[in-house]
Amino acid sequence: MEVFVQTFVSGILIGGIYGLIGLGMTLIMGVMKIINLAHGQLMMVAMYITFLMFESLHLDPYFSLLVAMPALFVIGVLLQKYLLNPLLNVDSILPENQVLMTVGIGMVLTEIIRFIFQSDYKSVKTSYSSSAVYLGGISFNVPMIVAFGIALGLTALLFFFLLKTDVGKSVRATAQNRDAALLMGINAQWITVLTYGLGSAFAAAAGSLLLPIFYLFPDIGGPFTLKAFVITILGGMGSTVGAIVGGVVLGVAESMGATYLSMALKDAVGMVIFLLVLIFLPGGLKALTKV
Amino acid sequence: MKSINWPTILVIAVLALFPAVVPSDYYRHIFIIALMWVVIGSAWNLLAGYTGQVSFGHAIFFGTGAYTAGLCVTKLEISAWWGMLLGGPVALVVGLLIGWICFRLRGPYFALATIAVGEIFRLIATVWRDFTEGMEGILIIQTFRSKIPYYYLALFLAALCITVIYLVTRSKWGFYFVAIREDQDAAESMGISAFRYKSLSLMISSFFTGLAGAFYMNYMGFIDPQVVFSLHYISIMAILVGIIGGVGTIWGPPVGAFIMVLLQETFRSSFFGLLPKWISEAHILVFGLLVIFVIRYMANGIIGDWSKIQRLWSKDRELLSASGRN
Amino acid sequence: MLRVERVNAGYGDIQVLWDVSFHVAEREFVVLVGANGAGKSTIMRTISSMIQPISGQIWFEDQRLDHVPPYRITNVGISHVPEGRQLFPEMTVLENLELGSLAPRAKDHRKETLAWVLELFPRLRERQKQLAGTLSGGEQQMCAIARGLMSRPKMMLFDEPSLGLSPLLTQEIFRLAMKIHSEGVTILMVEQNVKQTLTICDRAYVLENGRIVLEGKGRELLEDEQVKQAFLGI
Amino acid sequence: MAFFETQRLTKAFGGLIAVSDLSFKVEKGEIFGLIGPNGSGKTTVFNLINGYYPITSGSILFEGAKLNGLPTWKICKLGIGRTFQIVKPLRRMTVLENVIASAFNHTSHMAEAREKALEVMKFCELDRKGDYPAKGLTIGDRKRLEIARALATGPKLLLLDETMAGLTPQEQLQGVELIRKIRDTGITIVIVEHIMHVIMNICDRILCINYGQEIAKGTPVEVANNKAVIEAYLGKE
Repeated sequence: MEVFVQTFVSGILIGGIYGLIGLGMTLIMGVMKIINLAHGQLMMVAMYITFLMFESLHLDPYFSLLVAMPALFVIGVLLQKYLLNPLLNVDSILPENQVLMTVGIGMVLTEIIRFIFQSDYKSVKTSYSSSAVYLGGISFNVPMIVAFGIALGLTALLFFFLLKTDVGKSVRATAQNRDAALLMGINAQWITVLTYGLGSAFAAAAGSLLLPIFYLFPDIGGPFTLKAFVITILGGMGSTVGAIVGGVVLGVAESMGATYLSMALKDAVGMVIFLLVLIFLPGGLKALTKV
Repeated sequence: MKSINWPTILVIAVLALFPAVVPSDYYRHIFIIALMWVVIGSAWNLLAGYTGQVSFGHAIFFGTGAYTAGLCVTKLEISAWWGMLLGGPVALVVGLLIGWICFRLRGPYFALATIAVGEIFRLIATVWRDFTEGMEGILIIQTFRSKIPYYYLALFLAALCITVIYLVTRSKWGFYFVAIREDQDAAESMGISAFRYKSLSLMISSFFTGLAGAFYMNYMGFIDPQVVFSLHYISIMAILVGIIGGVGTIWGPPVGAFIMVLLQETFRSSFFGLLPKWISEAHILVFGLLVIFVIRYMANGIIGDWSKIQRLWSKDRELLSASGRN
Repeated sequence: MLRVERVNAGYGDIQVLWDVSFHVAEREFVVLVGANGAGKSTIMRTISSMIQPISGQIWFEDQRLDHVPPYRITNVGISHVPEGRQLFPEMTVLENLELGSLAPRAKDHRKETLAWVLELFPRLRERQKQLAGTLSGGEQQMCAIARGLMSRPKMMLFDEPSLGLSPLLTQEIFRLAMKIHSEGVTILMVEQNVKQTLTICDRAYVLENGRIVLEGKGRELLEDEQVKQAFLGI
Repeated sequence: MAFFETQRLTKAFGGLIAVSDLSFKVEKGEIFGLIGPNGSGKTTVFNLINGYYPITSGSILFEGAKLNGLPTWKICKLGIGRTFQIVKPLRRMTVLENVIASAFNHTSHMAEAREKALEVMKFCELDRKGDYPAKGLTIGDRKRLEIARALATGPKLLLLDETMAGLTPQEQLQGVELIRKIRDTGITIVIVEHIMHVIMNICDRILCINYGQEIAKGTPVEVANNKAVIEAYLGKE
């Protein structure tokens, strides 16, 4: 029983960070109707920025959020503006060419990082990296708790933005009905640019938060891109609340898989759930709660 | 095939004579790999370019074919060459099953599902040690020392694959595939069962990809799940070969395959040793940049946008008004 | 106030409008009638810049509208209530209305406008917190009109506001349109409900195959044989 | 047994009832008009007949066989062809290729399909445009292509959805002629149309619906003089 609770708790904690990755992806999917196959790679870039800040300035990874998020926001904005948006006017045989473009972007990001930092594993050792607090026999890893807390805070901020500000409402409006949004005086093109920037910044936040827990290497992006859309499909595409639920579900599922199946099959658990949801529940887990 | 197609004959002649003219095993190896990619790229293109179903999971079929050949040795204790007979059909059956699951989904959702299935295959092949030997992979002893038999086998496979796909695209099936790609609803109302014909397209596609996988096992003598079931080295490479050459064309993927493999080799060898060593690390970077460039400026690939490229060379636009559809 | 001059427009490689010219004076109520596919909605979409005309000019007051990006149109003072309502289904009625007042010239007056609009549409006041997608057809149309009003337009474009509504609701919608008109808003409306709209409008244009074939006072057109023929084929 | 029949056909999208309790019969060889104001549910009826939407309740019978639940392509194979109001040309195929793809409905031989396609294209006066890519056609030719493609599947019943919308008067006349010609080959036609002088001219019988319900049925003259129809079209005063 104790093992179960322990597994469950660490699943939830990591799920909170996964939720951030999912939120970024959901925003992009909702507004642009594409899957962003560079999502994990953007996160990876943020991790390297955080790593660099730590190595050169000894900046704590959690403070590096303040650098990594804006940096990735800018990168995202540029990518959307100069590489993704222009494709809207291109007539190509495969309608998925924006998605294929994100594949190319992901490759380039990974390789540039490999060029600069080489393929070696890196990690950030902070004073609290392996410290834990105990509560009734269950251990809580400190960096995970801090990360979970920051993730919650950022999520709350995002919700405030989306629900209470005009720009945030415009983002939602554009996702729901692009034409009508234009008629309301919303510059939909600009909203897509902003959204990709925001989505990247959220991926960046997740990256910085994960750094004290994970090893870092250039190819870490790919698996996280997969996780990102597992989360979004689980949560029902374009649903922000769903992304958080999806993140937590994936976190718990992985953690359970690692404990009760094997470490190596941990990723397959996510994939299998993902496939089942994709096929049998096209609306995501959200469809279960809808009457 | 009424008129004699001189360029095609020329290409076949050059490729047939190549090992005789170029005595280097190194170059023969590069060409063998390129020919193998001709098969995979063309097979992917039948499903994606002609039928409109973008697969991110062709490694499933490649890996299945490769492991079929490998398991012939480790489990059945027969020659891996039996894999050349079994690899295609086994991959085809796998394709049928995957189609049955994934064709309920359209467009990007289909693409997503294929990534997921691909990853599941890779993980299973990694974890199920008793059956696949896991990460250690399967090692066999190659039959031939010389590259020449492999070369001609690869050339034969590439020619077979292109011919079959050429014939398919000019038959009822081909028309149905393109109709589904252009508008699935219209196709259904024309009496076309989208599900059935997508499955047929996937079956042909997975058959040839599996064949290529079986060839790879025989030629390389070693496989492991991280390579043959790889999302990046196989599935995405297949996509790159297709889109760089040009989807929905017969000659796009072959051209794409040679460009990709030659480019890869050029960089990997630091321009054959002419440039500093660090260049060799840039080959995937160059792929990525190339993809971005092609999607941005040549949405239909090198063959699909051939007329556009020609126009850049000669300003004589009027001569080239007819677009290069083949 | 609005002048459309020799506009040719269409979608992609298909031309829908041929040399369309008409005008709407300030405080006028003008109706465009015509069969399905005649190009009525295309005119509306061209005015609100959702489509760029192939040639021709559109003037609003002293400003050229063609080639102004669509998201600037509300700020000019034109509000387009599109065909099929086009609400934001997963947002509340209130949020839908707020999004109507994003343009800088409307933003500062959001509170007052909202009060005014909710007074005009008491039904929406009751449903403020409800998601727009869950409203009935009539309520959705009201919400769309109310959202259009939130930008404090000088001119409103109504595209088939009676689409799919029962006769009773249709009458309600027309009554509202007249009320809005009486508050000083210029109106250009596309409608299939010919009799009713021709009775309430000042002037009307008849559109056939993307060309304007007839123009006149509403009442006069109502008696016109050509109009009857266009709609009933007798 | 009627050639084609719907019995108490009903379709609900969520709470919205788009087609309600609609019953009508079409006799072999006639041109049957389905009219009604915008948004009255005509296209939905077509989408129900050719299996694009599942039926909520009621049934559809074609030559005595129930169509309920069959997939679209099977309904086409049974002999019901349709055109779309928003035309769906297979854009990157030529006109000829479009029609050939359709003509494969009853044959697997290239030569036969090609012959059938050429014949249909000649019938629809598209024969000189065979090599044009479908995406470059004018609206008039697109509508013709839509009809040619439906005809090439060899239908017994043809559903035409607003094939005249957006055409010039000249093109409309040609369209009317084409529809008559199709009927003369023995194909039964159900047509949805907004342009009244067209529908009044060519239909044998007309069904007028509004809010998905029948409001009048009869010959063109009867329907045109029906008070409910005039009200539905012109509104009440």
